[in-house]
Amino acid sequence: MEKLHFEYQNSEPVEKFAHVGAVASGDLEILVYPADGEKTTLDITTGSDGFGKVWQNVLDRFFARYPLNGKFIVHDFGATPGVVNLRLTQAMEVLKDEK
Amino acid sequence: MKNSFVELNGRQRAFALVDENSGRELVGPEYDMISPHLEPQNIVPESDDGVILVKGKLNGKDVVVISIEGKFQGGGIGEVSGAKIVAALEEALDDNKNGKTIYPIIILDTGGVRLQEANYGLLSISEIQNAVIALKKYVPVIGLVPGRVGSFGGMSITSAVLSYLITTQKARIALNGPEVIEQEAGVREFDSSDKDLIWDTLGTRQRVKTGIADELVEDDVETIRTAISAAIDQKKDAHRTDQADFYLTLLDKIDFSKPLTTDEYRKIFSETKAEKHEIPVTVASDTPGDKSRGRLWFEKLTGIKNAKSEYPTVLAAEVDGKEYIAIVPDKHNRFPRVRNGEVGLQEGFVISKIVNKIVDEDKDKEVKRPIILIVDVPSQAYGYKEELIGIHISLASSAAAYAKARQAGHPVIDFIPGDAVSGGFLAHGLQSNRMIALADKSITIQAMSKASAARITQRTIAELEEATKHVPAMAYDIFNYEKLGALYKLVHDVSSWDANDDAVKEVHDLIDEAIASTKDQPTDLHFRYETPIAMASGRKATIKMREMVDDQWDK
Amino acid sequence: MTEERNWHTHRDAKNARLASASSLLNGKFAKTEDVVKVLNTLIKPGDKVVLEGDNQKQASFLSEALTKVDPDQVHDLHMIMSSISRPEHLDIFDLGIASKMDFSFAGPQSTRVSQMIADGTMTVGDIHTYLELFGRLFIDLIPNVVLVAADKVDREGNLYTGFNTEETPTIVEAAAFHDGIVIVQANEVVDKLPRVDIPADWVDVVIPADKPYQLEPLFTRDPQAITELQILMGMMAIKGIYAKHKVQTLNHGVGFNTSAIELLLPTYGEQLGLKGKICRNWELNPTPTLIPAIESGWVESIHSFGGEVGMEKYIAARPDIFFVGKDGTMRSNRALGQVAGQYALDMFVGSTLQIDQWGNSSTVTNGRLSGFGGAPNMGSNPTGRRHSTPAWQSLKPDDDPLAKGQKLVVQMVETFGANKKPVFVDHLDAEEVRKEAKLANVPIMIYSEDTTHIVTEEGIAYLYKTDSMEERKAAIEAIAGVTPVGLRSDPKEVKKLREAGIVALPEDLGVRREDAKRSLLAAQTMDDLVEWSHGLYNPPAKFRSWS
Amino acid sequence: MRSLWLMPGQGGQKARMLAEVDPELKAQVETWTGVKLLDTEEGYQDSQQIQLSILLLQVEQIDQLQQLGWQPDLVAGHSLGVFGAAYAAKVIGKEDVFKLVALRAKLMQDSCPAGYGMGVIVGLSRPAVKKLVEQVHADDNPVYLSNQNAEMQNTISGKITAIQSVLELAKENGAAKAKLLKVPNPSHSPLMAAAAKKLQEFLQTLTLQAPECIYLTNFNGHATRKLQDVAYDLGNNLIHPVYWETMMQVALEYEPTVSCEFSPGTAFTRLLKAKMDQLQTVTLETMSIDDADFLFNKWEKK
Repeated sequence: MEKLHFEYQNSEPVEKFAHVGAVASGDLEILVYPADGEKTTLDITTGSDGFGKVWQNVLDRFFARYPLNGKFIVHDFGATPGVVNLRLTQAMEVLKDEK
Repeated sequence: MKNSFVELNGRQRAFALVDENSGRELVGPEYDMISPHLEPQNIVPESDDGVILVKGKLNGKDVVVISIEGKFQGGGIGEVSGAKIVAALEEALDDNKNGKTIYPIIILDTGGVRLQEANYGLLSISEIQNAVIALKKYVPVIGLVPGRVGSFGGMSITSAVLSYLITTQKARIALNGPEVIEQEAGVREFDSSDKDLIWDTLGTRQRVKTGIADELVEDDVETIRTAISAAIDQKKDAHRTDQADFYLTLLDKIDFSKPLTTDEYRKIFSETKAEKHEIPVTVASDTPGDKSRGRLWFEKLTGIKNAKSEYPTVLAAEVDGKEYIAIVPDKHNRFPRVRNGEVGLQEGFVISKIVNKIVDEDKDKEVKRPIILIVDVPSQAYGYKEELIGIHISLASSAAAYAKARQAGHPVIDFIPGDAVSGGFLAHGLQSNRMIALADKSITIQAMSKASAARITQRTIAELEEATKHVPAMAYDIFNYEKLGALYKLVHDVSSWDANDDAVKEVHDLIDEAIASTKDQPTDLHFRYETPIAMASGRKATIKMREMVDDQWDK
Repeated sequence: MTEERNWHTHRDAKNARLASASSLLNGKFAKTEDVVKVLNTLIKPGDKVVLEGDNQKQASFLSEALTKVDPDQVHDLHMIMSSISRPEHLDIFDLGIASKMDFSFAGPQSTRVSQMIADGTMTVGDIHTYLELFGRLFIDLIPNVVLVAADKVDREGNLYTGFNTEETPTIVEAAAFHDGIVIVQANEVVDKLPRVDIPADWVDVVIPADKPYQLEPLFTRDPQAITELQILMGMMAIKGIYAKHKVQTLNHGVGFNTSAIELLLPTYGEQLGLKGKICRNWELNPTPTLIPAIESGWVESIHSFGGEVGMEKYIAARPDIFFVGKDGTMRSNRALGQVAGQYALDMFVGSTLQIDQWGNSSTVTNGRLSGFGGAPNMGSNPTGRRHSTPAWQSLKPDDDPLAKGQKLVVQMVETFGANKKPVFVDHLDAEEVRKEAKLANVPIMIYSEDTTHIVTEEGIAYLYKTDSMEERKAAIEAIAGVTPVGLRSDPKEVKKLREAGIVALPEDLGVRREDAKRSLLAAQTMDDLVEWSHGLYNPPAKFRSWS
Repeated sequence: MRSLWLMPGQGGQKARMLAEVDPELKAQVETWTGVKLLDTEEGYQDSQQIQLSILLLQVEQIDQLQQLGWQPDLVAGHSLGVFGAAYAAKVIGKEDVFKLVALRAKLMQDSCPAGYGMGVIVGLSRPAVKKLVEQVHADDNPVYLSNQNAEMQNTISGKITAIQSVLELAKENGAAKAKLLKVPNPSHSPLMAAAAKKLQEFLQTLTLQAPECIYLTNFNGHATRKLQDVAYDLGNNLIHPVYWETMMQVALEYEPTVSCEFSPGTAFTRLLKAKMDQLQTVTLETMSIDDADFLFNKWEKK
């Protein structure tokens, strides 16, 4: 298990809570709250060690396309980058639906 | 086209059961109430700890759906998830007591105790069973075992105390999983790679034919809703833990030294008619029984020398107005899997008869007889026939009997001079309202042997032992167990194998003190949350969860 | 005046060989226990031998016997096999019985094939597509001996190959009409055949087999294993490709991605109102996951390369859809199926293990020389085709009066495969493999120029719309996730590509990722498929679900 | 039933693992090799103790299964495991195999210059690791790509300083794990050439038989029935990588239905099962010989 923390400067504020996914094998859950301060923060607990760089890449790519400014908590149970991206974009959809 | 229920995750399942737009989740993921015990063991937590509570309506009736997420840690019950279930059931109990009818529905998709929080899991499961039994006086408590994981371990014991059990053919129900039986009793007892054998034995198609589940329905959301609704409307109750005579009759017919196929068992089951069994009291004899800490203390506390019983593994006698009950080894028992003192098929049913009789006799008395459990149970019995017949019903029968006795006002007191492990402890010990234990290094108190726990959690024994150092709930000794706050007393100057006169007197005094402490106190299990240790550290997460469920229950 | 040339040396040689085996033969029939002797006698060193190893059906009795012939008598055979499927197909090289191989597919034996080529145990003629290999049986790889498998044979030697006919008639024809020897293993000898698939006249020797030929259910995919990512990709493909191009005629490769699509047609496809508008005529093995679409009325016809274990009864009951003989069993035919697959279809959809930065794809990875079978036939644009279907026409550039349409060739992949290995790579492993195995060509399965679309979990790249290799690369990068290729993607460039319709993300297609749930599949388990088939589909034992 | 027997190498040894081994056989091994087998934690700090004890465990299990009539169709040993594999395939006799391994262990100990060892890299492909090794390797700072344990798990062997440089690079290039192993030798690399040469000389003095089943070689991951290949593997696997991943791919192409992993450990079974879930598996680390016999009988009937 490894804990990772990332920060971003993003433009689109998150206005309510969203939750997607489950902590199942090969899957993850994402909790998104409105940002605490200026910055977008991500606190990730992952069961697969050594993938910090991959997380960074996935997040860079996601926020370049969807610059959500919020507070993210992620519990990851060995998801592939594809599944991580699926859950992130699903969270984005849930947030946009509710607007 | 069918709309599969099994495919849904725990949260979707909970919402699928309630009428559209009627559901409200309690203590949802936004509260991020993770288990405090997983991260220290390098395990990723989940924001709902694998249990989802949804209040809503089912065909217009108020229900609370408790859904266990089988995909998170195999649906294992830990401190937070367990407390969430108990809190919801107790809120429902209060509502029903106050005339507000609400029907609890439990979706079981669970491996039982979460091994990473083993002792919390055991405590929680006993508390769940207690609440279910109390609730059944008011409303049916319907269980649903939809499958993929199925229902295993301590939660299968819970399944047997529920009013009515609905299932699909995608589920299995058993006390011990095949891997655990293979680990404990060898591959020749139960080959965990033989899927045909496993599904023929534990699959629900077999289980509904042999009294372990009540109704097999198609895996379809609407079908399942209809079945649950009908069970509620018709107040269905299988009375699964009131079948001791039936099972004792059935067990009399089976030769435990011979093979038994699933077909043969179905036949025996269908042909069996309950015959009344009397359980004679334990008496003194000339020949000593097989040594154990449990037997030693039973004989010393009751004064019965070389105690002998018709059912050799269950010793029970009334002395000075107190009923003492112990489970002991019997090297030549006709059930090979209980010869070391394990709790098996017969033990639970026999105890349930003894306890129910006491409750019945004292029904109209002001002061109820105290029941003293002498706890020295190395585990439940691990065996193929045990699972085929449904050992969990036996364990549930004794657990239910103890719970009913306590709820009826009998002081139920544990004295723990020996091991207190897993299903054995749930059946004989965990329904007590006070626990007294000896501070002896020889005592093992856990949910599973290290070898099995390592296999199931896919860790090495060394990794497992490392984890036990940091997490009291994982530990195997009584000193760490004390840190959970559940004990009434840990006795430091008496050792397990030395029942000298002073020690016996001290224990007698402590038991009397414990009995006195129950006077005018609630008959539930809340004592465990209210000890100084529990409040300061041992059950902090439990208490927090209970507060949150209470806050959010009525809104 | 020179002596007149003998124009029938082949026939003479064949007759001589058969004569030398006459003591082992009773008419055309040899005894089961004499099989090794028969092969020892009829096969000569250096022969070109076709051993029937198909995709599914294996002449396993004959291949096992071939390992037992005497290498002093029978050696240096030149084997021609569409599929190297069984260990003994390679054991004969270890034993010195064979030395050269022409083949199409070696998936189940690809590691040993690589090793044998590297250490010289095997020399390779070529790694063919199916159609090349079948074609060359009639051009320059004309067999001396063919070893094939039949279900039933009658007393005269007529063969019934039924459901699993596959390429047996093609192989037999190449030998029978050019004086090769046709040796058949038969599961069963009967008085009367259900129908004649191959006439006795083409057959020289029949040997009853000790057990039925090996048959693998290669095209069965358990719906239980389909993931949400595959469902999302399927939704995108249906909306962004199938519907957009009005695809009528198609082939699906083997894989969970296409199984997901098959199971989404009756649900998601139905919601989109596409029934009757797409996916009507198929060239496809009878995959069980298509049952719900067939039962829901999506499918008009299916022609099949081969059979599929467990589908026999279902197909027999659906002669409107499948190619079924009067006897009630399907007739498959790989050669004709491949012709149809290459030439008669609007679209091929497949999957791969690697795609390079330019869009070439391959399933050959380090140490495993698998070959490709039929994918290169179906996954290539037959440039001679002049067709008027809407799908074909929709790929025609507007600015050229002489322009022609194109076949849709779609690759569907997740950006990361098993073991979290990137699927998008700068260079295919196949480039390295070419060097190691000293092959003439890099073993590319589908070339970039033929690939019109790539679908990943991120979106669709419409490669046919790109004007330059730079643009093509940028389109691939845009959907290649965080693979080394994808990381080069420039967000501004992605925006432009999306505006130009060269790249589409789910939101551009109106696909909600939240809807990508397993409950959207028309069947979620093998049992569901059985139910859809009204109990006619009988899944093979290894797909039995206990729940 | 087609069975694949797997013999693990060093790594899984633990104190008291010989507790149930036939004392007579153990005494005999001690006589043959002149090494007293301690079977303690301290004992297992010593390479000879480890190698002989693991071999002893495997040989006893092989004898027991073969006495019950079970024979392998394929054998595969990992590093030290090749000796058990060759014994199971009846290539080498009991006394000889122990003497050979005693010598191997001693040669490895003697050739053990300080500052050399092995490292493991998880999460990079073999070609990717190869590139990193090539970047670092120098005559005075040698490092080699060694064992291929799984597709994305490879070891490197050489001078510790060089290994550490490669491990650093690996982490920078996205390896999930890159760490030094507790191995005192640069095993499975050309740095072991001197030891291999002496081992080879000793092998020349032994009488060996062609294998009675298919033997998977460490040094190139091929399947063989030829004595010369097996003999080469026994003498020289120290200087070559163990191509375990390739060995397992090849083994699976022979379509085994049953695998049996000998003690110590169960790791290879897990890797194999992940590749082919239809495989029936036995692990003697967790099952008795009677259990194995029961399962083999059951599976053979099917």
